[in-house]
Amino acid sequence: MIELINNIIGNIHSSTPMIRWLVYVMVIVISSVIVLSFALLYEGFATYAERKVAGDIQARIGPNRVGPYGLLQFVADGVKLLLKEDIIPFYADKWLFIIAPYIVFTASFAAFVPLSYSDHVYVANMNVGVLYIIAVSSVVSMAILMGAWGSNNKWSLFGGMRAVAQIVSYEIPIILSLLAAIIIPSSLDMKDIILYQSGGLGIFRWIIFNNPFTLLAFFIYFTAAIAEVNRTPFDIPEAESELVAGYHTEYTGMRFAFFFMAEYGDMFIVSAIAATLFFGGWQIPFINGVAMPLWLRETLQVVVFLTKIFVLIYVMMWIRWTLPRLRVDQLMELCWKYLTPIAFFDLIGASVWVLLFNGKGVYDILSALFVH
Amino acid sequence: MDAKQIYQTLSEKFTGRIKQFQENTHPASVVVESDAIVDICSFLKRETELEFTSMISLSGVDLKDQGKMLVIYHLGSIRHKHKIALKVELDRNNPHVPTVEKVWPGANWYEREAYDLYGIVFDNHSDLRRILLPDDWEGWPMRKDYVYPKRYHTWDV
Amino acid sequence: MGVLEDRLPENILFTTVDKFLNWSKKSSLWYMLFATACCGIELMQTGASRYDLDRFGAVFRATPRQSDLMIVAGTITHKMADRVKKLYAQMPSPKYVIAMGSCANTGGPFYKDSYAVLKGVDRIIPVDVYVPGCPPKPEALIEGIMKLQERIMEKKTLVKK
Amino acid sequence: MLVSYLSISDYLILSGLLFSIGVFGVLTRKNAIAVLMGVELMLNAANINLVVFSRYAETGLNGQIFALFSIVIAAAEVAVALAIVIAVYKTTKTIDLDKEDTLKG
Amino acid sequence: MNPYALEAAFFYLFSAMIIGSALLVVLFRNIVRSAFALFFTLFGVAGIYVLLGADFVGVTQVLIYIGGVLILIVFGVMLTHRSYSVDMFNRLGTLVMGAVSAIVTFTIIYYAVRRAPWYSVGYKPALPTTQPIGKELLTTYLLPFELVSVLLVLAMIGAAYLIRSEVTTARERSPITKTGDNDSGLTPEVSSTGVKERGK
Amino acid sequence: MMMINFSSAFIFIVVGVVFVAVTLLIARLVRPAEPNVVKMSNYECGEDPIGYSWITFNIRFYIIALIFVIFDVEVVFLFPWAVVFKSIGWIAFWDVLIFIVILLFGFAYVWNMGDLDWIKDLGNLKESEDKQ
Amino acid sequence: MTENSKGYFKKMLDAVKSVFTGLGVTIGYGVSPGREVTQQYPEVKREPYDRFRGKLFVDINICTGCTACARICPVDAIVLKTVRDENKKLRPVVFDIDNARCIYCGLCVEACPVDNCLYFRKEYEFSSYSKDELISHFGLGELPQPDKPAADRPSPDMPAQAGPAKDQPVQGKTDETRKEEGK
Amino acid sequence: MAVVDERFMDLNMGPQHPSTHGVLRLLIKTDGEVVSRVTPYIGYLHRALEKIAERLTYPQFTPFTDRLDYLASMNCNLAYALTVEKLLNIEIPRRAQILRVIMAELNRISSHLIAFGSLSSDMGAFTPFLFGIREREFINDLFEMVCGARLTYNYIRIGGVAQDIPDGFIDKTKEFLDYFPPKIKEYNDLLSYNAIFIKRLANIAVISPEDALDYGVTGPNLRASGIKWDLRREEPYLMYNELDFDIPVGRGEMGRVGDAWDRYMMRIYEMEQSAKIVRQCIDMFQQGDHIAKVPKVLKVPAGEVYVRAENPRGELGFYLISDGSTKPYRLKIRAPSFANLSIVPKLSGGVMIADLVAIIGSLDIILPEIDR
Ligand code: SF4
Ligand code: SF4
Ligand code: SF4
Repeated sequence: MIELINNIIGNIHSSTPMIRWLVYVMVIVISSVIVLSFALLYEGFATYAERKVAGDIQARIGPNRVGPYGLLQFVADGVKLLLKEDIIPFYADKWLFIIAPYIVFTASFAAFVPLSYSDHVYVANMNVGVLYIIAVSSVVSMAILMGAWGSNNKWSLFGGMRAVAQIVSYEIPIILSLLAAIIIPSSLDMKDIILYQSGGLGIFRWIIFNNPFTLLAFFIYFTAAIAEVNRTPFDIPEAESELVAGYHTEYTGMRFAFFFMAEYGDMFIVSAIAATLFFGGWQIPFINGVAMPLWLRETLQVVVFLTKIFVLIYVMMWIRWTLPRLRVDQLMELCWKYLTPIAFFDLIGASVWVLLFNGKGVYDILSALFVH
Repeated sequence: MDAKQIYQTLSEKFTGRIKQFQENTHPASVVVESDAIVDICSFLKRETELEFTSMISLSGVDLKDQGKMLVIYHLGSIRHKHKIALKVELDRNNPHVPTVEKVWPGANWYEREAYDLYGIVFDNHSDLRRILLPDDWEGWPMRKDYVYPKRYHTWDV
Repeated sequence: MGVLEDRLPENILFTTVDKFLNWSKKSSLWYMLFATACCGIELMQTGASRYDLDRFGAVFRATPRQSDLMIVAGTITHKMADRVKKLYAQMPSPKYVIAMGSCANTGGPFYKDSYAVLKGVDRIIPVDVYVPGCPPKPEALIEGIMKLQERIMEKKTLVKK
Repeated sequence: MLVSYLSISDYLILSGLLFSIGVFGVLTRKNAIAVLMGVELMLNAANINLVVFSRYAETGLNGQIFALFSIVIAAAEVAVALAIVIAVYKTTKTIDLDKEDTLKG
Repeated sequence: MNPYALEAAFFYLFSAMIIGSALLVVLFRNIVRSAFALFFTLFGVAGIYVLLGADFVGVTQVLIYIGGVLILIVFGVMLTHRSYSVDMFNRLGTLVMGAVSAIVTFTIIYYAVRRAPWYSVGYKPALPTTQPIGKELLTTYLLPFELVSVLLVLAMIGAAYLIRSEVTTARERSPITKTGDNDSGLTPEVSSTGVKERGK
Repeated sequence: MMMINFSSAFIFIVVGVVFVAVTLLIARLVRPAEPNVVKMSNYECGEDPIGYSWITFNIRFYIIALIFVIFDVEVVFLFPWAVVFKSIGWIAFWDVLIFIVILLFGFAYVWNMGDLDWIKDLGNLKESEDKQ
Repeated sequence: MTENSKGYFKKMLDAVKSVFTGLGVTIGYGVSPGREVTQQYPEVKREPYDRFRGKLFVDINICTGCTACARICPVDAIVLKTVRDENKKLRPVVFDIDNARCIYCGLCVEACPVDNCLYFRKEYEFSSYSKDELISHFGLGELPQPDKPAADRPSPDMPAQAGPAKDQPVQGKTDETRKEEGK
Repeated sequence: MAVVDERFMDLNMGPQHPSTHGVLRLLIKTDGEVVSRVTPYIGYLHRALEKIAERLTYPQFTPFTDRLDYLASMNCNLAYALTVEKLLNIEIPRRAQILRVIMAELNRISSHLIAFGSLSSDMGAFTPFLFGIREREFINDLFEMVCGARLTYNYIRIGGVAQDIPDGFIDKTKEFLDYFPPKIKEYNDLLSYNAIFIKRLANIAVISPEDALDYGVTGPNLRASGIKWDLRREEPYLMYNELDFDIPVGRGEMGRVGDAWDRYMMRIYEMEQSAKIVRQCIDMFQQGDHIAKVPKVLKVPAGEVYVRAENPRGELGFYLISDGSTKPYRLKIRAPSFANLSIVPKLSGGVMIADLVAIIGSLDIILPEIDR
């Protein structure tokens, strides 16, 4: 869609630059609004899904009264939060307290930019896409610290400190495991990475199947990503049984909602990175090569991409409702003493593989073997 | 060892400081002098034949009609499986008894509770504060002549 | 006071809006994780698999800042009463209170002979719904919550009172 | 042909302004960490210069790479400087530069 | 309205952000707030980098400066923060001195910039920079590249050494000697029995 | 094109901020506001907070952040490497191997010195354990 | 801090294994949710068992006014006022049960000498907006009204009407009576 | 200017805190994450039960024992009944004894289920908690069938039990006994042997046998420390001496003897044993009265007794002084949790906040019993 409008801009190339730029800005604004509505819808739906999944796993039902199948639950929650009184504690640092939700939400939202939803549906093709996402989401830790410090509440401060320590620590294994994947397509551009994974029935050239090291890298990435978004078993920053509600203990109503939405937004982002880098992004399994009309292909691609993401999110929820949580020192230990060294060696291994087999994956090698 | 023997051991060791032996209670109880309680307790705990390793319970009792207060220590031994109760009689108007916290650390809270509810003061206690009731509560509620308060803070009781 | 709160004139549009707002309030009653005594166990059971309060969109929050509903489940002693008051105060409006069980209603078992128990939470905070029982069955609690929902629907949010 | 509204000097002035603010912070602050923040401002001003040159002058990417190295050095500097500050704080309970001779010397 | 106008607009926007927040950094009395104001300065600088076509540097700025160095600073502030030490500035004299020297510095820079004969190569199209930077790093700048590693390791070791002596646990200061153990690294084969016999 | 891409990022940021602001504005219109002293006080499980929460904080968090920053800087340098790695080949591999090995030396050092542990004086603990 | 490298990997493997065991349990529920556990309350109501102690009811017509129930009640939830009618029989003029105070212990039911006079119903959903509504009034009032079914006749203003009786009213347990009992 | 030691933070945990199991308040002196001292404040649920006992008659007090440890009301009823019966010196019919044992053991299971569940939710795993409650509902149903209440049973009375069991109770109990053991396996898979869970609990807050005795710790907590002490064996009441059951003792399976994991596991093992006992009791059933003849106005002979029984949480003792009237002169309740909690300050120097939660959870305290 965005590509489509890009085409239109191409067509009006002859028109004055001013109009071109106006149109271009308009396009981005519109697409950002579309992405925003999608993100909000997704975030709302994710909270509903979370409760449903929890319901399934816990042998109960979950929301089913509010609207059909409880589907309107998140609407009700959202509107209610809108109607809640807004409390800024008297002894809080008001500015920091107020700014924090802005940054948290915006950072999580801005990370949506370089995502590539299908061949032509994307907002922008950044050639530092992956790095951009990592950088933007690292801002979140700063914002959390602001909110936590600003609240002047001990639980918040604990939660904030823990959150920051956790988020920054786990960034290292995340980056390292992503690097193990990035050296294969040799690009940071999400679209390039996805295009690299085409072929092989739309499955076998996924980077995760490229070599054993990328497989391991995915598991490291996923573990660290769960920690990055503060979910069980790494939810110590908002550990209900220890820290009440963690860094957003003092936040009410809408301000709290932004923290909440950002959390689900981040889940989407980390899953999207995983889907892009390891699972072939919008590559449609099996029927990728089949000829079909453009619109159908695009739709399918979007659907496939989102499906991959939602499966990963489901796994995150599944894990959340299964495992107990780690203690803060164990969390650090896991990160620094297990994930980081392993990720380092994994990276070295992956690069050796790339050099030995000239960047070919297991599938390529095997098919080459069998063909000859 | 049954209670009788324990009583005999005790009265040999602490002649004159053991006041009375009550066999009809269950477990049998030995009434002792209040200032001897720490010695007796540590003896009971240390002595290998007795080995009262744990203090099961400590209760205060208000004998209003006799103008007395009682502190009752229920002791038990895991190894020998015997039990005994020690009783200390106190002056109701000025109940004082040394703490046995040093013997059984678990006594700490029991003594605080007895203090809280009966106003029995345990001398040398490390942290004698109210435990169950709020700090600004008035009176010793478990005493028989306690009058219920009418108002607390801003509301009616 | 919110700028629009209780300001709008009564007409079809605004009453519908109000209805919608009330609907959202009633459909998303997040209750505070606050249980003192035996009734708290039944409160837990209500939230658990068999009765599943989540069906009504009611989930628990640990902090009063994010809760709408305080279910006073259990005995409130004088020592606790100040804290209850404080917790209630720290909840953002609109907020509701359900007194669950005899203790919260009137002091229940401790009405007569206890010096330490508050004789009904309504002495310190306003109560919307009283749920009798000692402890009330989870069904009874759910019924109480549904009663509260009915009451929320009758209220006015933006329309002039 | 469109003419850029911005010239290299605009960027340089921005960096100069940032630099002078940094100077002000370094000179006036009593708190060691606040001084450090002033230094960070100055470093950032310098980095802007580097990147500007790589854009406007015939230096290729060298400016950017220098900026990268400068960021690295800043990170190392902050890490060590803060460690010193904290170590001093833990022993003297103050990081007030007026009272603290160890930090001055 | 043209791309350059857009660039100019962004430039002024980011400049305003940088200068405004930098002023806050040096003027806030509350050092925690200063540290948080630095966030916006650094962010603005990252914006400027991107504007100048240095996308990799810009992103690095965000990642390292905001996501790393700034957090370090904030932690440092929190570690040395005393709730009652509010007065952060020197006496008025110093303040005036500082202001004067800042203004003098700026004036010098300003005139230097204005006077200098910038023979600009003009506006170069911005190209992806990550690959070239990588190539450069591994060829021309190989030695500095390796030195970076050495430098960082040294910095890490040094900093860790400096504060290590300060790390004590609460147990040393704890009024209560404790009997329990808390498992940290010392676990005697905790999970070696991981999934052994269930129940009884 | 690059600037265009980043300007879209910028527009996203603006839209995000505007969205938050607008939502809060709408909320301000409809939400009640009944502040009182107790409500504005800080939550601490129903008690009055004791002391100040803005106190100096534990140094362990600083060490974590410190090590992180160093690693962060290092891995950022790996990104340009990663994208040219395949084209340069073995030389790039050895270059970076040295780079990483130096880093790992530092890492081994901090690990060995116990900077990665949360609680460090395990010495006493060991003794007490041996005694039992 | 030298880790035994074998232990290092073994620990990791065991941890991963146990985590997957746990995940196996939950995915079992995840794919086939045991939803039948949940009773969808307002629609599905499980009938309480026969002995369920719900709301208290009095068949006031067969109540002898013996006050046994009021005396045994540990919380004084029953307020009972009786007068002697013309046949010298005790007549419960006021019989209020405060459901907000009752602890549903069943002592009164057991104490009642008349079969099926005081009994628990299986009713438990009677929450209300006001505490007064939770008091059920069963008293017969001053005038005999034998034609009306008395069981759950609402008579909210009954206590007010129950003016001074001819005979000395036998009151539900008060502090004084309590003292007598306990000596 | 008050100079405080700023290295330490005073933190209130509770009275309203998700993991203090009611209204316990812990004042924590902490240095960041590490706790240096914990001071429990109790009494927020002090309901003056001992005073109430002095103002009510003996039978009237039975319902109040329900409120003592409401998770094990039957056991509390039982201990109280045993106490009064000891003074009354009456013989309890055999059928009543069997019924009492069945109820006591069923209630032990349901109480341990809550212990299991709340510890798991303290550790951040919410699902096992709901599973525990799900099984508990089954027992609640059984109890509702017998006595008409789900939590406050008032079933075991002085002289016997209130009513004979209704038809169908035996079948339903058998059904439960078949249903339950597989669930224990599920708990073990899900939680007990989970590596994270073990890591959180093993070697945490080790109670040495000496400490346990010094502080009067009883019940599963004492047994976890390696002392085989169960009043059902040591001072058999009812017909426990005829029954065949094991007394699990802490063996330090995952760490040291008497650590939190051992304490947790005691409950799992005891649930199995209780199920075994119930099964035996059902086989032993015989016809007979359900209650001995007890006079309507109960006058208890003057005397003093201390009677104790093994409650799910340890030794529940009633010290009763009777002056021969219808009301107790003094009834002292020796609550197991009171002693169990008093060891917390000793256990928690130098642990982390998250461990504190584990300690409280693994001790399985219950507040109404502590505060009375
Ligand atoms: S009402 Fe009954 S069940 Fe509820 S808390 Fe009070 S005594 Fe317990
Ligand atoms: S059930 Fe119990 S509390 Fe209720 S009225 Fe009867 S005796 Fe009183
Ligand atoms: S005990 Fe029965 S008969 Fe007697 S007054 Fe009560 S209800 Fe009536």
